[in-house]
Amino acid sequence: MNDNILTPEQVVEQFQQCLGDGLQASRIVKRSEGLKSAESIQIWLTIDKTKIKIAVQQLCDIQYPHLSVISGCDMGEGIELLYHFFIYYGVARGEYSVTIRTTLPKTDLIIDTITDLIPGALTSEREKQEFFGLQVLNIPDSRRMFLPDDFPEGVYPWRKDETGIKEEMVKKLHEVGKAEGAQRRAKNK
Amino acid sequence: MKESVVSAKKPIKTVIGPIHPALKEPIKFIFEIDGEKVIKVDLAPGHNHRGLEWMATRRNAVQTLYVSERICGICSISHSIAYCRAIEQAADIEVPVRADYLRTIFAEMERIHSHLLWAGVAALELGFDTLFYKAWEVREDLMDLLEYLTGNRVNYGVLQIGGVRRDITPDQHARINKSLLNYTILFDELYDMFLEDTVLRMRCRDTGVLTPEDALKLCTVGPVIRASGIATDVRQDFPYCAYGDLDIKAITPEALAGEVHGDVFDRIIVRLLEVKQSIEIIQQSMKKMPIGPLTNFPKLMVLLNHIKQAEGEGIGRHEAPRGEVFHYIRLAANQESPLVWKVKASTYSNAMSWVKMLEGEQIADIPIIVASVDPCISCTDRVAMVDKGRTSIFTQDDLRRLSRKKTERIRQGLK
Amino acid sequence: MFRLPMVPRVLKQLFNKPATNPFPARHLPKSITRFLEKVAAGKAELVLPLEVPEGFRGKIGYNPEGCTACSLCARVCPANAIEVNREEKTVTVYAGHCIQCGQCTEVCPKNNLFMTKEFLTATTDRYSEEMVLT
Amino acid sequence: MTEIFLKLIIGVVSMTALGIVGGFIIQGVDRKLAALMQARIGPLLRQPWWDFLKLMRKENVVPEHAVPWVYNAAPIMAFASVITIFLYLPFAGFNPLMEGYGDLILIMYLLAMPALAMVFGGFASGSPYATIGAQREMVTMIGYELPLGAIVISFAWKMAQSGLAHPFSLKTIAANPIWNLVGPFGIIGFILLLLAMIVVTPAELSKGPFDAPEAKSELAEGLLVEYSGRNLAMFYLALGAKMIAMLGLTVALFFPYTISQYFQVDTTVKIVIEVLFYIIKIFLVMFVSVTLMRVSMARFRITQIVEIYWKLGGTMTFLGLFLIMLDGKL
Amino acid sequence: MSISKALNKSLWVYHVNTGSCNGCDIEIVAAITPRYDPERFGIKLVGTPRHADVILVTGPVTNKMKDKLLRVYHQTPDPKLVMVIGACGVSGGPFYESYTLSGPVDDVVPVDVYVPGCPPRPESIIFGVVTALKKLEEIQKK
Repeated sequence: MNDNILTPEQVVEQFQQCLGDGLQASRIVKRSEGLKSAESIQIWLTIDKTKIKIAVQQLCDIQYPHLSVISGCDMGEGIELLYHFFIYYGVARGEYSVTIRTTLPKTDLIIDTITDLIPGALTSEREKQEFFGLQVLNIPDSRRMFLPDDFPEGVYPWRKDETGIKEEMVKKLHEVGKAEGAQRRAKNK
Repeated sequence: MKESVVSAKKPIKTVIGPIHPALKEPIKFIFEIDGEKVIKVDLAPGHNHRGLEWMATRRNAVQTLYVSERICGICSISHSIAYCRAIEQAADIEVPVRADYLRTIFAEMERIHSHLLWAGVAALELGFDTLFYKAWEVREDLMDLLEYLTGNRVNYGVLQIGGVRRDITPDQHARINKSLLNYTILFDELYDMFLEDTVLRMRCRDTGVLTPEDALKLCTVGPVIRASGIATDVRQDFPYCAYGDLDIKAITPEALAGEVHGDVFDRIIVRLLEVKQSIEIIQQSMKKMPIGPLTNFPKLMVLLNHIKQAEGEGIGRHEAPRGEVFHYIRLAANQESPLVWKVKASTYSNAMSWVKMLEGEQIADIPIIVASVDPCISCTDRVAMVDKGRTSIFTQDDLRRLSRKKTERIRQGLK
Repeated sequence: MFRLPMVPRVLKQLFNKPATNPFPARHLPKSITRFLEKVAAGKAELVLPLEVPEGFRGKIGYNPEGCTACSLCARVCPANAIEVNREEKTVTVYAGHCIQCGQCTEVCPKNNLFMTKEFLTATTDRYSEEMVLT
Repeated sequence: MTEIFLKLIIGVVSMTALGIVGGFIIQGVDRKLAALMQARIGPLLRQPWWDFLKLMRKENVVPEHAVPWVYNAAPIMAFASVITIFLYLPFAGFNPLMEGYGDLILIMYLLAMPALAMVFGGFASGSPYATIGAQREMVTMIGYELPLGAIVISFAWKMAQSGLAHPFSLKTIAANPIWNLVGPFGIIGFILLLLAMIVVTPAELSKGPFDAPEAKSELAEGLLVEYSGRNLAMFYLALGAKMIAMLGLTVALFFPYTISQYFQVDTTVKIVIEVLFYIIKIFLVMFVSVTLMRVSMARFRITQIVEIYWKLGGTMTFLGLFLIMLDGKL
Repeated sequence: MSISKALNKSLWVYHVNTGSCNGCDIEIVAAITPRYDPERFGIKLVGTPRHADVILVTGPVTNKMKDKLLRVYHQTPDPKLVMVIGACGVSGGPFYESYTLSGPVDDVVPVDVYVPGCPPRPESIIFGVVTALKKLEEIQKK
């Protein structure tokens, strides 16, 4: 952990240095809420998927980050993964949100694990595996987490293409018994 | 004789859950047990999946707001605050200052009720019914206050994207102040009952220890990581709503005992001190709250159209009673429902720390250790969806038919 | 030192009044049916539940008069509890589906939908007359 | 010989009735008092009776993995052994029915029987919770037998030392209140023993804070997890009767006083007074050692239970015994 | 004395959460606290279905919990009652369509009493029990 606290621009610069071309885009958002208008800082980085480990290592060098979650989005031709990190926690108003975005093309849904650097990422990575159908390389535990073992293979709930949820799998709870109920009411009248 | 069989080399496997009196919610633990000692722990969540994140992609933002409230009935405000903030950021909606303060007040009230609830449940796990009743008596008073202010005891429904739905009128102040004063007294009593009781201390000290290093590595949040001595709190680190004005300090057990064990007892201390802190926050916000509108979008349909047009992404965080909740939302133009909604509940982050806490402990301590995290399985499990293979559907239908028949038979018998 | 702060408290409580609100009766009456009949006839007294505050969101209420079936309520309903009947210019509200958020009562331009204070709604048929409002 | 058989038959019948009725009343009072202490109204006094009736009419399920005959025999064994204790216990100033045929040692063994029956039933039900519960029950028994044994030995020693015949007989103990026999050191010693007895009682009755074998929030009712219907009802009966037996033992050992000799009334009234006095004694002991204990403490861990009984209970009883012996020397 | 008369006086309750949001579960726990104290009716929360007379079900029944609910239903000795607490168990509530759910509860096990509300107040749950008792008495009369 470094004692001197970097400005958001310096953080981006450090990533620029270690990733080179791998850093595809960066954006710093400052938003404020409440009366005192304290600004909260969000750093959004878009990187190449092969550089994910270097990026996380870089983040660890700045301060061991808190990983909130890995979220994802099916963008049609590829799946976008977002790693939501936070650094400089424990200091009043000092925290930066660092979101690392990377796109996996649907033809090549493989990404390196970051569990060797951050063991707590395991839950999130297992979840992404079962919900997006991607493959995390070297994951220490690749069992299903939330879905049961007999969930059909090749169906990934968060995908928006043909591997997503099909309409016939959806149960409409609010329709159950409605017609019979109406008949009962009519009879009582 | 039987005992020696059990404590022989091969440990027995015990499954706790998904339905177990100690767990108010369904989650499954698979333990390997040697005598009374836990050797290995495996976690099988997922019994509570309702597929909320998928539902949101088929509904509009206002409908999803109420679903977000029902991710968890205890953190009902927490999730909707995080959800609203995410969507406000994505659609660039300004929130009036008064609404920010009101959100803060409701959120802190929820923290008090949640911590008291937890204290009661912890006492129940320890087989201490009287303390459970006592803690819930105090809580019941708060539930009355929340019902008075919001119209419901659990799912308050006071939040709206871009503001709040209900105001705290000046004539309600007297009642709130009276109740808050009452809590300060009752709190001292509870404090005495929890922290001075020798038996309770015997059970909780050095039980379920989590070191700060492990806490960081496993991404734990909320009272769990604070009890391990790391002073992180979203309200302090990344202020939002009115918290920026209120100078919040994260609470660690050092504040009371001067030392950190990272055990169950420390988690009790942190939560009890947070109740006191929350009372102070509410009192402060009541004083500082400015006059102003409740929302910038009084017409709901205008709001819905605004969200439909908007494009962008946003993250919303909130320090829920159990720790950080995190919502990520991406909106696409000309689409009523969000493209993606990702929810991260506090227990989702804390679940992995269970394994570390439970290993090497005794069976008797399982419930209190599990409860010490203040688990909220419905939060964690909200995502996945389950479908059964075709063959088993038939057998289940058969089962159901059989059970119906049986009930009919009994009813006949009753007559 | 062995301390049990609970002991003096419970001993004191032994002589205090219990905190229980004895709804609907202090102990179970011999026959619930007869008890309820007696209450209806005014012969027995039902202990009321604790008063609900102003603005409590109880069971939903619907007044079909003047309803234009504008479907705003159905659009915001998070529980799909409202069905719009376009021809009859009414809506059907399923009180068993309703999650009492009160959103529909706020968007209704004519105030045909409202939240009542009723909350003792337990029933043996979830599609009975009382549970489906038209 | 016929006299004994007659006595036995009448005794068994009357004692069974007494055990059942008394067990219901004492459980009702216990529940009501606990509720009042917890700021609740609580159940009616006859609630245990309703519970029992309902359980008797419910379906009696024998689980698939159970050993049926052990599983079904356990509750009967538990109840029968409790009733046997009654035959050897002095009640309200009356001598034990089977006096001369059994002593304190026998009672000690009989008291262990219901617990053992529950252990057998627990193992036989084949559920992992019940198995863990049964193990815990055995550990708890090992724990509390030490102080209980020490208490019994102290009494017998004192009786023998005072030169009384049949030092182990409850009749002797009941006839010679222990507090009259000893000096100041001995009184302190017996107070220690009384405290130990109060701590042993809840474990003997599987009540909190020593209810680890049945812990609801840990083991889903533990030993009794698979029991239902009639079998469960029998266990409830046995537990209720055992409560009376255990409290009766405490009263017989420590408070065998009678008061009727202070009243100038005829025999029937004397008996009524005596019985009332006895009931009051029983309820007082119950209030302190069962109700108050269970509402004001959190459940102990199983290791802590053993520790408490061996370290705390052991020290207390042996210190008590030592003081009594010291008292005898002075 | 008929069987169900004794049943009326002593209902032991077992609680199953089949994927609810916790709101109802908390209100059920709140309903056993001193303010409501159902023990005065002989109602008590038990830890195993074997001891139960009433099963309280909350939640819209996820597929994973469906088998477990059925198992609990079969483990409970007869006669028994099933009560559904909360809108999502009654009809799905806000979770009205999903492919992870196989509810509502009455599609899985037969239900005797519905207590709608999101969540129902503790008094409402007690009133639900009263409704159940009324139903029992009607059955006994026939």
